[in-house]
Amino acid sequence: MNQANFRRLLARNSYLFALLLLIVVVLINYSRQDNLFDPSVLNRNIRVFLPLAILAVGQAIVIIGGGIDLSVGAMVSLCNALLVTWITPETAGGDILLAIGLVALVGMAAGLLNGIAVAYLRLQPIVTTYATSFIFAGLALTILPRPGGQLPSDMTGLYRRLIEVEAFANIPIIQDISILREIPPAFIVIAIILLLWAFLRQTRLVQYIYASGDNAEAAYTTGIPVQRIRLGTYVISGFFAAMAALALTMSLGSGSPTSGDAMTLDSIVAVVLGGTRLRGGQGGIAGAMMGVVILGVIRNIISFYDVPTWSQTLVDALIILIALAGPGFVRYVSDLIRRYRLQGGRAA
Amino acid sequence: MTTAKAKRGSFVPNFTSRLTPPLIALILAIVLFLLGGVISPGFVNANQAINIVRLAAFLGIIAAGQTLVIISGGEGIDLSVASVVTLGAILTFRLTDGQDALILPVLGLVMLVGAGIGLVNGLGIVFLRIPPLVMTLAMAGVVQGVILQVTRGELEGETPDLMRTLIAQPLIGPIPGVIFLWIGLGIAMWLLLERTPYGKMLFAVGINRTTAMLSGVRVPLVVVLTYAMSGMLAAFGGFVLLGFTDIVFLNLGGRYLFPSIAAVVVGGTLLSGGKGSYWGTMSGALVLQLINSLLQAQGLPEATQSIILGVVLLVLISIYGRQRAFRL
Amino acid sequence: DTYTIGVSNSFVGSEWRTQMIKQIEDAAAEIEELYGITIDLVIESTDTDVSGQVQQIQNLLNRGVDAIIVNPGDQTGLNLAIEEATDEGVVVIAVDQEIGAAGAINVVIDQKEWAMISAEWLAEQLGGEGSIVLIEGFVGHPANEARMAGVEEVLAEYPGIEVIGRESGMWDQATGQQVMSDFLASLTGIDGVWTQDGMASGVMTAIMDAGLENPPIATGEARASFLQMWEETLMENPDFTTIGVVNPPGIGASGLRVAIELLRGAEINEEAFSGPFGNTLYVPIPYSVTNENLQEVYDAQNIGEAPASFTLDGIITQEGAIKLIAGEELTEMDVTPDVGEPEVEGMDMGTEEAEESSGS
Amino acid sequence: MVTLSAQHLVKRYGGVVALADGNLEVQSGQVVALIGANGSGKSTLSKIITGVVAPNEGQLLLDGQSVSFSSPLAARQKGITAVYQELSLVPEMSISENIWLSHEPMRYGVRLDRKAMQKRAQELLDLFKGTIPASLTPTTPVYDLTPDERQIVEILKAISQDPQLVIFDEATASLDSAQVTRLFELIEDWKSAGMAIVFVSHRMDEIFRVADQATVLRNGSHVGTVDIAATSERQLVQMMIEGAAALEREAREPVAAGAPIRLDVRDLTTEKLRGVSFDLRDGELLGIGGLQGQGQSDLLLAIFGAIPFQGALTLSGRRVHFSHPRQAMKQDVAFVPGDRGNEGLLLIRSILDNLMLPSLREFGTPLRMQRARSEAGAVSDDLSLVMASLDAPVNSLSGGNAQKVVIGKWLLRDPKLLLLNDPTKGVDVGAKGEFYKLLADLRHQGTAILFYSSDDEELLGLCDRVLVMHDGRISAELAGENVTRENLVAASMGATHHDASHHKEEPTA
Ligand SMILES: Nc1ncnc2c1ncn2[C@@H]1O[C@H](COP(=O)(O)OP(=O)(O)OP(=O)(O)O)[C@@H](O)[C@H]1O
Ligand SMILES: Nc1ncnc2c1ncn2[C@@H]1O[C@H](COP(=O)(O)OP(=O)(O)OP(=O)(O)O)[C@@H](O)[C@H]1O
Ligand SMILES: [Mg+2]
Ligand SMILES: [Mg+2]
Repeated sequence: MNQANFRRLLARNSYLFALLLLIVVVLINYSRQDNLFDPSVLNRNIRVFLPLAILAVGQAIVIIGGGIDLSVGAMVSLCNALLVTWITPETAGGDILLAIGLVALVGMAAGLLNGIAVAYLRLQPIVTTYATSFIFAGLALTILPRPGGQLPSDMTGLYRRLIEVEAFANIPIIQDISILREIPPAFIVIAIILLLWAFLRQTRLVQYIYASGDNAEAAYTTGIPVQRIRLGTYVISGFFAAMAALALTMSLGSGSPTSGDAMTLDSIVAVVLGGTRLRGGQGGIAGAMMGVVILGVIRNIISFYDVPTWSQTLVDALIILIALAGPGFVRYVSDLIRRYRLQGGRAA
Repeated sequence: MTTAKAKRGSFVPNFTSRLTPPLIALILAIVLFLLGGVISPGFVNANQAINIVRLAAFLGIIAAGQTLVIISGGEGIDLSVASVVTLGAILTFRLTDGQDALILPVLGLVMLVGAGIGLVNGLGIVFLRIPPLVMTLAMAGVVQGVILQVTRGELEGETPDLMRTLIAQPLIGPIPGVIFLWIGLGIAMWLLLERTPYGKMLFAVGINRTTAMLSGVRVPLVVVLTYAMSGMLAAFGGFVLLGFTDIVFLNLGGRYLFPSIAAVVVGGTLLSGGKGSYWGTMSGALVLQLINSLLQAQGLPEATQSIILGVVLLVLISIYGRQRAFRL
Repeated sequence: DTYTIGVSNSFVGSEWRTQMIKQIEDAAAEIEELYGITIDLVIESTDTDVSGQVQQIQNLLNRGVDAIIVNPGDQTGLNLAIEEATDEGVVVIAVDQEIGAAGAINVVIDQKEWAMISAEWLAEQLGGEGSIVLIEGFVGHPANEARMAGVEEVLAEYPGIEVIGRESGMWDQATGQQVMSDFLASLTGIDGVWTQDGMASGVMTAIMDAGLENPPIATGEARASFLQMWEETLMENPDFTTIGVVNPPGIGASGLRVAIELLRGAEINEEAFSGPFGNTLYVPIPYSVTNENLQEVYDAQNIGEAPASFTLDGIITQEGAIKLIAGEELTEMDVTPDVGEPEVEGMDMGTEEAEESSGS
Repeated sequence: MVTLSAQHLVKRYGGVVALADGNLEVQSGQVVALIGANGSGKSTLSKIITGVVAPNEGQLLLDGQSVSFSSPLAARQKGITAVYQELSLVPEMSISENIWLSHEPMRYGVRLDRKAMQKRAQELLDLFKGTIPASLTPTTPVYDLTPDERQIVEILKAISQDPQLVIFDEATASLDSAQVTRLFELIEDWKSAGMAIVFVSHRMDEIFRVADQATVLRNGSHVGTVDIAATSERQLVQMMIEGAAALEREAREPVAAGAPIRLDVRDLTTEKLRGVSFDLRDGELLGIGGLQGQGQSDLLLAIFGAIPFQGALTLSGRRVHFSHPRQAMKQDVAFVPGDRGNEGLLLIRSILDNLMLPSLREFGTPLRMQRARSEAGAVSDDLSLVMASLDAPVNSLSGGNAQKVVIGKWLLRDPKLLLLNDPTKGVDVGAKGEFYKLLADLRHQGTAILFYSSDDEELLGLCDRVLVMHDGRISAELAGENVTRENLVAASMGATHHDASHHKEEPTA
């Protein structure tokens, strides 16, 4: 395959490698874990992946728009702290929604701060969001000095229990496919995000995010309000961080002032694994979500393949490294072959 | 010829008349120090000054390789420094096993190992086109994994006494050796960046790789070499840090990861590459250390310190870290 | 009989944790021999966050383990996952840190009591008078909070002691060293330092580097590297004094022993439970090292040759586990410094005090 | 009907006055050429009109009403668009996405109407049918396009929303003559449809072909506006350049008889080249012509070792196969790229650093800065480089002076074979004249020069021998009296000239 075609194929389907990789790791996992596709096991897995998956969506959007957000983890911590402070086991339904709405606003406000600093004060995204992460982490610690809090059990139950689709129970083929009868709620969230994205992808807003990330100068001279778009991507990221915090809080049922800190770098790795380049203007959120699942499944593999205790960290890192290197390796080899052919069999 | 001569003189005024970011950082460091004296009397004294420079020296030394990598551009960043610092210290600890005579040979070996890790980073980034951020992040995991695999958490060994004497303890007057070491490294880095072909090529590569290639620079070589050097300097940083802590632990370098990047940026080196200096990084390390010490001396709660640090960093980078405007 | 025991550890960047894992492995081998059973250890040990540890626990569940030994990385975040396990009849033992998950059993030392021992010692050394600084671990971390509560409780009884500085040393030696350096440079007249764990080595290094005429008295730790430094310092300066209270990594192995007894059908005496959530079995704090017994401990455990990262340990015997479950008082004989090792003479157990404070 | 009038516009960048007194008037159905030397302020004036740059003083009148555009979008909404000198395309997006960027047709007001976008993009592409490859479709991503194709997309983008006023800022710089001709036909159409057009170019012939009026800037100030029909080329040049530097050209000279062959190329093949063979003697200035993108750049890059190739290169009698420019440089080969900003210069580094870059190793370790400084000083004197000091950053230089640095950095190495890739693109008349003199000097010193130019006039005026390339092959070799405009154009279109049998016909392995 020549390079131009290869590049085009990748550009059109940036997540191609991620998809391939996802299938491979899932198969490897499945070969040792027969119950992997049981609805309840699937549910357990996917509900653990969901918070990071949501976070990675926001990260992907910022990265596509030409930025990067190192504060997402601290935002999750902050929103998690707020959620367990505002919602107690006694909180009533309406107040819960209000609290969630407020937390979404807090996330967006945090994103707004990042956005203003990056887009309007024109600060370098990496250091800016690194700096703001201290602010958010400090706020989280102020609000929730020590781990604690508890969500109402129907709220956590909502997140944890499979959704039984009664209507499907009698339809001949569907009733045999257990996963269609019993759907993990996290699946529905992912489906909604993907559908929403499929719609948004066709709007100007998202078109402009890609253009701004690809070539900001060109986008600006073409009449795109690049600064507003940039700002928007950070606000979106803040919103997704709040939603990730919601998922995390519902998943854990409680809060901790550092709950999201470790998610920042994971979210970036997931985005890259999903085929989005860090320079912006390309990629997508489906890939980022696949990246999250890949990272999670690697952990399963380590567990089910009985990797010796002292090798677990190494194996984990090596698999991730190999996964990251995959597309580059294929490209490198195809380049070599092309060079080799071109030089009439002489090595380059 | 005469014109060229006439122009030569303009170098010096050019250098000082403009307030370059490293200079701003240095002035800021001094102002912060004096401010410390105003806020908490007793903060300004020779002892404290030496202490702060000494603590900054460790960060500064660890950030040396980071400076090179960031200058090399292409989103260059090295997140593996922390793990390599730890590895460097563990290797020194284990291999010297307290013997002064082994310090130099082991240092050589440690730096070689660091260079090897950096080399792999460089190769992955250049030939497999893995973005530096994730390549070095994954490498950090691999190094950490190797440490665990090999040591199984049992860190045997001992620090040679000579290392503590030469690095952490007062060497000449009240000034500890690490400060001299840092100054020496500063001079070496200046020479490397400004007075060697490699340095000039590094800037060229950082600004524009096509131009560099078409001017005969072997871009992949320069980039790979830079990451190798970063690994080597990080391992050296681990060695020096061991002279300070005396013993090793699995998370020794962890706390230097993001500060090593922050020091570079606060020192005015562009994250986009092609522009920067090590003396900027040195000033940056001083500034960060001072902020840290100042906040500490106030006895503020952790959460407040964190918020203040974030705000101060934001203010700092907005002084000169700004990017070009679209509309001129 | 075969028991599959899962272990979940979410932090590997610490020697304490690696020693904990190793002791579990050794103890498993010993128990196998003792009872003629087979123990399948499934250890999950990588650096990860709460979600990652939830996944670890779920994977252990999916593999059908009989019991899970977990060192919780979060005080409340694992509760739902753990309750899911206990609902399925899996025995869950939380070690090192107390959690409130329904059905889980905590096998821990009393962290508050642990801190009180050294705080009390420091206060007495100072004669109840003077200025001290506190260097704590991660602010907000439950173990740290429990310890600081203990310190505050002790200090409340010594109005003559003034806290002139309090800072986090991030539970890491280099930060501890740096914080102490900063304190020494910016505060005058520090008479004492209360610190804990790995930070103690850093604090001691910082104090020695400062070369003060009247160095402050500082609490220490019970790790080989610290004891080595301590011994060397004593040779030059016989007046030097400090204290190291053992915080045993072998708590994981103790937890394993309890788990095996429960799997073999032992019934817990509800009276044995105490702690904030009423589900804690306190393992006695093994002992403290002071100038008095330093040499003894040093020789008995061959500290001179031990890896710097080796932490003095204390693991309950299988006998001890049975007693613990039955709510009987443990004696010195029930705690060993290492799996399969004989007891060290001079081990001064704080059993009674531990029981007292935990009973409240 | 629309009338735009710019009055006394001023733009300062710090101490630099980019535009001192910008005046321009244009109305529907009129083509006004905006001309001036490099750095005279043409692009600045254009960008103020389109809202990209904020003026410091002066005013814009649209149909007599004072307007001020706060962003390019605001100008667009008033029907003012431009083809910018630095293209404003988004590489990862397709041709149609680029064309419609910021005024996408929508369905139900929220969704992009991709069908309509592609259909209308195809209609626009058809305007240039025959001058661009048929393989270009609306879905082709822009990163796959050659410079001329990008330029055309940029033009289509500017006219896609039926503007009232379009500014073409050197929009023909990357186009070949067929494409220029097509553009001019289109401009005639647009003009008669009532569009107002501002046309910026350094090519005199184009101005005389297309413009009705010419507005001349010098040093940022308006010098005058004249009717093209009543003005001669010479008069225009005089207005542009103080002291009326003549548009002199070195006479063509044949290469000295018996000069040794410096470079012999046999069956050079790359992705774009399909077996190219020729030779080049010391002291010869060999031109390469043809339409854009026929493999000229590949030829130069391959010889220089910057791209992989297949075939036989003989340099001064020795077989060579460079796999990196460094190897070529060691054999005294030099390469001057066409795109100086992206390929030739380190914009934020000093002039000295730029000049030193290819010769770093000659100055040893540690670098002997004194020697470097004096050698660089000598070269900049030879080139009469206008600069503040050797330590000034290159981006403080005007276009012509910056181009001198690109050449100067190779003069430090005394090249024996000089490869030039369209080096005068966007260089003004005065600077071009100096550049031609420099080439003459070099060839008199015996340097062999391979010179690709997209400007036919230049080749005809300078070269004794011209290789015309078409579709990766040499379609004709013109020499002596055969070097005529007719032959050049014919060969560019692919007609094989009788002289063209020079290269071997055997197929490549
Ligand atoms: N980007 C820039 N930043 C700062 N100063 C600049 C910049 N570009 C140009 N200048 C300065 O503006 C001045 C005017 O430049 P201009 O291009 O008009 O010179 P010029 O004499 O026309 O050159 P040429 O002979 O190449 O046409 C020059 O002194 C140049 O150094
Ligand atoms: N962003 C900038 N900062 C500083 N100086 C600038 C900037 N842009 C342009 N200049 C300077 O302003 C002057 C006018 O530049 P402009 O680009 O308008 O010239 P031009 O007539 O379009 O030249 P050319 O024919 O080379 O395109 C030049 O001296 C240029 O170097
Ligand atoms: Mg000019
Ligand atoms: Mg221009």
